[in-house]
Amino acid sequence: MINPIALSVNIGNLELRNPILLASGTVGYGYEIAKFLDFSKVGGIITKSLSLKPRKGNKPQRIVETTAGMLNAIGLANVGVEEFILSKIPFLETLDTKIICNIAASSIDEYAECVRMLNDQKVIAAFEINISCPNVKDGGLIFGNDLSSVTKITSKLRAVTNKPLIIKLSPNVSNISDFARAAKENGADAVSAINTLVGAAFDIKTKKPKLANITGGLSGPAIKPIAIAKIFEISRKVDIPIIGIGGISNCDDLIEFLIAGASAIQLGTINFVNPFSANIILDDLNKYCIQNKINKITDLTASYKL
Amino acid sequence: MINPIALSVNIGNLELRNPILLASGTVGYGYEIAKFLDFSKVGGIITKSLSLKPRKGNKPQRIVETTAGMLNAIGLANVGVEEFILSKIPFLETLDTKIICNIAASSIDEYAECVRMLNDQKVIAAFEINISCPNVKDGGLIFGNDLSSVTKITSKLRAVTNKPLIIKLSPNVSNISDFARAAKENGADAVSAINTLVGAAFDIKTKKPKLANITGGLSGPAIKPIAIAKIFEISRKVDIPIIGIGGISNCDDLIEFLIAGASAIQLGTINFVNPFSANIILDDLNKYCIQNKINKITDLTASYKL
Amino acid sequence: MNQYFCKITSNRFITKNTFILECECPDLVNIIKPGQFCNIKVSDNLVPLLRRPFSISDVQNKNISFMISLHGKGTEILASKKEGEYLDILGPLGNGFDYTSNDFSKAIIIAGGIGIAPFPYLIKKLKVLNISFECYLGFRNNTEIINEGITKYSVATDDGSFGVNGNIIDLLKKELVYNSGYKLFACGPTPMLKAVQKFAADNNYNCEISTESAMACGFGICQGCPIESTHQDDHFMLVCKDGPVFNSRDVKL
Amino acid sequence: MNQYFCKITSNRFITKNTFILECECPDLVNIIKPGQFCNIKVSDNLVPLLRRPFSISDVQNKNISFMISLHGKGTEILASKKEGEYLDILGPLGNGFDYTSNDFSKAIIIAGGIGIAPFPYLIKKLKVLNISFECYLGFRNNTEIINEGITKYSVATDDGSFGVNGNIIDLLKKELVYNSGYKLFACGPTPMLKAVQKFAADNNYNCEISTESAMACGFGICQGCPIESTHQDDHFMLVCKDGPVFNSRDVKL
Ligand SMILES: Cc1cc2nc3c(=O)[nH]c(=O)nc-3n(C[C@H](O)[C@H](O)[C@H](O)COP(=O)(O)OP(=O)(O)OC[C@H]3O[C@@H](n4cnc5c(N)ncnc54)[C@H](O)[C@@H]3O)c2cc1C
Ligand SMILES: Cc1cc2nc3c(=O)[nH]c(=O)nc-3n(C[C@H](O)[C@H](O)[C@H](O)COP(=O)(O)OP(=O)(O)OC[C@H]3O[C@@H](n4cnc5c(N)ncnc54)[C@H](O)[C@@H]3O)c2cc1C
Ligand SMILES: Cc1cc2nc3c(=O)[nH]c(=O)nc-3n(C[C@H](O)[C@H](O)[C@H](O)COP(=O)(O)O)c2cc1C
Ligand SMILES: Cc1cc2nc3c(=O)[nH]c(=O)nc-3n(C[C@H](O)[C@H](O)[C@H](O)COP(=O)(O)O)c2cc1C
Ligand code: FES
Ligand code: FES
Repeated sequence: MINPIALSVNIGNLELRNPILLASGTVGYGYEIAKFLDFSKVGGIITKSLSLKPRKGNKPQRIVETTAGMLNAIGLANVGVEEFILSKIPFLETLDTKIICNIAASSIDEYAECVRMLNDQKVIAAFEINISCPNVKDGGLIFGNDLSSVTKITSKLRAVTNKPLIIKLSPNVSNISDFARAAKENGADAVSAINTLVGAAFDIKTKKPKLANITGGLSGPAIKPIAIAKIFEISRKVDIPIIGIGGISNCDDLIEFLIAGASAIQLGTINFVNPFSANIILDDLNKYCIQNKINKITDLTASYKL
Repeated sequence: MINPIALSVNIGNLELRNPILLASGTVGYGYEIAKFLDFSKVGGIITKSLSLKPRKGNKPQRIVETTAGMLNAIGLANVGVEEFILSKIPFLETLDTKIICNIAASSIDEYAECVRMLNDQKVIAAFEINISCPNVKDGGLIFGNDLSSVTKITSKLRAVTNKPLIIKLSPNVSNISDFARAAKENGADAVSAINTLVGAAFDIKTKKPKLANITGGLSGPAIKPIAIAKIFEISRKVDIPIIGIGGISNCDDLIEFLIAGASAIQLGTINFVNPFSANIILDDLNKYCIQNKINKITDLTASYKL
Repeated sequence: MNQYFCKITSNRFITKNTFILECECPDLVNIIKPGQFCNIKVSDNLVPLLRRPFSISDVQNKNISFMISLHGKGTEILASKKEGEYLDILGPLGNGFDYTSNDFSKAIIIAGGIGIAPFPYLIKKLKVLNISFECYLGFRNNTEIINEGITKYSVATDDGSFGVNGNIIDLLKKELVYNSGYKLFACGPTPMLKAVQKFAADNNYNCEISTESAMACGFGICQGCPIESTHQDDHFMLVCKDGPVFNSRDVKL
Repeated sequence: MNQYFCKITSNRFITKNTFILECECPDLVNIIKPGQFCNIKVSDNLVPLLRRPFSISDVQNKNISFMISLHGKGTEILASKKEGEYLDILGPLGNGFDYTSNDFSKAIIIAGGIGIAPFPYLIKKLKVLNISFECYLGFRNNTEIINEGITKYSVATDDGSFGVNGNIIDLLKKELVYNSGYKLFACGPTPMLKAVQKFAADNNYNCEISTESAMACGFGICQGCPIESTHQDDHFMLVCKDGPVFNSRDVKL
């Protein structure tokens, strides 16, 4: 027996029918995956990071498999805000799930401009701000690892939109909770964590980096313990809703993220391996809640016993 | 045909017969592993982190397996410097390999005191300074993530010893090369990288952390791409010998670390899985060098082609 | 695209390094096209994590088959699969060859090494449509020759141990009788495809090439498989979605 | 300690969740002692990464066997192993039971669930030495009862579906005739060992318990398996090296 009410979660004003979201960069603009995934069972999707102008992205090779993970250096290939509004929004409006729009930019003004241009789009339920992309020189990580940038970006964007504002944090820092606090104090409704960790791989035959960009972002099951530690750190130190990301591949992982402090989670790399994961995990989550007599999924958030 | 000369590497004054070392905390004080590993084929071993006084270490549970990795929170359980000199040094003197003594302390003075007490021990070929243990509250990581501490510790220890001084860096920072530079500028002969990444895991049945210490250090194949990126970053930015560590499980991994910038490497977690790894990898390295007509293993260091 | 759990009906080596993995997939046989591929999870372990892409090689009754060359860990695991085990497949993926357009008089099939994988199925379809064809195959040496499901072929080997001594272009130059109405269909390693691309351009052939790229998803959501377009400079095309088959005029290799 | 690659000679389930995995290891049969264990790499994949510790359960001719209860991924993989496959084993590890000291008149074997694993081999050795013994076994219910290699036993089940209704202590209190010269040998889950420890202390029995701990290396280099000593407060003992068998007086559970 499925009880949808028990699974809904609120992130600021953002009401999600269940805590399972699809992570930015692993669901495109929803089009391909909509052909087979039942979106009515998905909490929401976060669209591929958008920049003001279209970006071509990095040359191949953009991805490398690693042990229980992968490196990517896509380089924020995206259609740009204008084309997004023109050609992607109409399709997104047809989807029966919450649409969260992820923005990545190379300057604080560009972030603000993107949000301003997109703010009127009804279908956009929230903004997720990518300040932590490790794969482009001129954007993202330089902000994500710098506390004052996070402060500035958050407060500037808060002034531009009333929609829920989610800051996506970089794990490549010593104390992620400082960044979560900066986000909170400057008006963010939630943080999402973690983005990928900087990694690299070399081909021992050619001695060349396996990625054209040399370094890339590490994702997948390999990074899960790191994500759990980061989320737990934020949960202990800062009172802000956390959207957990990093290596989730099944329902047990999801539960572990909620226990560690997350209010909702995002599936990333696993969408490539099993594009039906979101639906499967929801079924398992329903079973788990029935078996464990969980009435409200929100009861699990930060339910760790120390 | 084995040509031992081709495999030797120098780290400052420290001459190693080959680049394969066994990492601190994964070889104890050499005793157990000496029973079956042929040390005459090992470049050196780094003894378990020593503190001035003995430490009992953390309560169980101290280790958890993760996907392609493990978390540990041993809590620097060790016999203390005095007992080490009394009961461990005599055995270490019988071993046919270089002994590198790893020190972890809770204050800069304690680091200095440890090194001072151990400095006369002939069998100690070098010191490795652990400023990056994530598993005790009062030592290690608080230094490892703070640039000025690294500066102070290195310069203070440089004044105390003429033996090769290796600073073991924390990966839990945004820019590891800043720390390598601080080590170099204050007289370190080399850096080793990386120590473990902070991670955690929760038991979804009990909702308790799986480790008594809550968080632990993530090691094993899962972290290899992160280690490679950190080593590459140091190699590009700072001119100091690097001892590479992190997820190495076979000879190909070793080669990749050398290409990325390492002069030597340490085997950690893999010693638990296959305690004969150091010997097996050396055999494979010999084969690799013959097949690829490598005359000097040092030619591989930082041989990346960008 | 859908996910299928297919029972393996046979798995056999045809050369030292190449095997044919056949499985039951009644749903796919009717919809999959020559040149399309499937993305296979080689085991339910998290290592290797990603699926592995393989061209559909042939279709017989309810069965589809893959022709696979040993490469690394993933293909090794696939080689060890036994009859009766199950395969986790996503497919059909990609576009496939354009062989039904009736704008050519003969299909010239050009394959390098394991690049012959997609052609048994293409040939089967060509036969059904009564389209004539000729095959030109290049291998490193005579131990690597694969001709499973291939007819009307000429062979070149790099070391001359079988057929023409030389590469595939040498073979084409030597044996292909020019006719501007022919259409080329090529698959093989990228350096070979580059050479075929140039050969086609030089001789003004209509030519389709099946390209390869590292892939994560295989269906267009990860942007992991870019390929440069000759027409648009502002974005990459995707091998998995816009390809893997491209007209050789349309891509920069 | 050494590493052995042992050919599996049989693998069979004895209850729904328990199986006996037997393999050929002529080198180990002569040196391994009851209560010692081996650390097994369940597959050559990096997941699961760590070895899994299992007590030696029995020794027959050139073969050693393990009695294994399904727990998680690692034991599941072991359960799927087939005759003829190879097992990567490190052993012998740990100390083993002290049953040769001639200071007791009867061995009282106490096992909870899969805790019976080490006892078939101990019993075999006791028989050789003509030492008498009695076994007290506790299980959750009658479907989980294991008696492979065990003789002279009484059973308790938590739900009373077989034997005495209650736990192992209830069984001991009911059926064990007191004799201060008896020595207890116990293995099972930690709560049970705690109860046995108290039972032994209350009744002044000499008692050895085989303890469990998470382990990485299994031979003393990782410090991953601490156990609190009752005598020294300044350091932990190690289950893998100082144990897994301890006198129940010596450890805090
Ligand atoms: C559309 C398409 C169709 C293909 N069809 C066939 C076929 O029919 N028969 C066949 O034998 N091979 C085919 N390949 C190549 C095949 O996918 C690789 O040989 C295989 O993925 C290697 O996996 P591995 O684990 O054995 O090698 P590893 O080297 O261990 O793989 C490591 C990673 O690199 C990727 N990789 C390695 N080589 C290639 C490659 N050549 N192309 C793409 N990714 C690669 C793997 O997918 C994996 O992610 C095809 C590739 C593509 C893109
Ligand atoms: C000295 C010793 C002897 C043992 N003898 C036996 C035996 O003869 N028969 C038997 O069935 N079991 C025995 N066990 C327990 C057995 O090791 C675990 O059941 C097994 O490791 C579980 O692995 P898994 O992958 O199936 O479970 P998972 O839960 O997936 O394992 C995850 C991790 O936890 C560890 N772990 C889980 N449970 C235990 C446990 N109870 N003890 C130690 N580590 C654990 C695993 O080793 C692994 O590292 C023994 C344990 C020890 C320490
Ligand atoms: C191929 C790929 C592309 C990604 N692109 C983006 C992106 O555009 N914006 C972003 O914020 N995160 C991006 N990410 C990061 C994911 O959203 C997620 O934070 C990360 O992969 C960790 O989750 P996982 O381990 O479940 O994949 C990308 C990840 C991958 C693997
Ligand atoms: C169980 C365990 C204990 C460790 N103890 C220490 C230690 O005492 N001092 C230290 O500097 N590093 C210690 N380390 C870190 C290792 O030396 C090494 O830096 C890390 O494990 C990464 O390498 P690996 O992935 O090859 O294991 C320990 C690691 C493990 C797994
Ligand atoms: S492989 Fe993911 S987009 Fe092509
Ligand atoms: S398991 Fe490593 S010391 Fe005991």
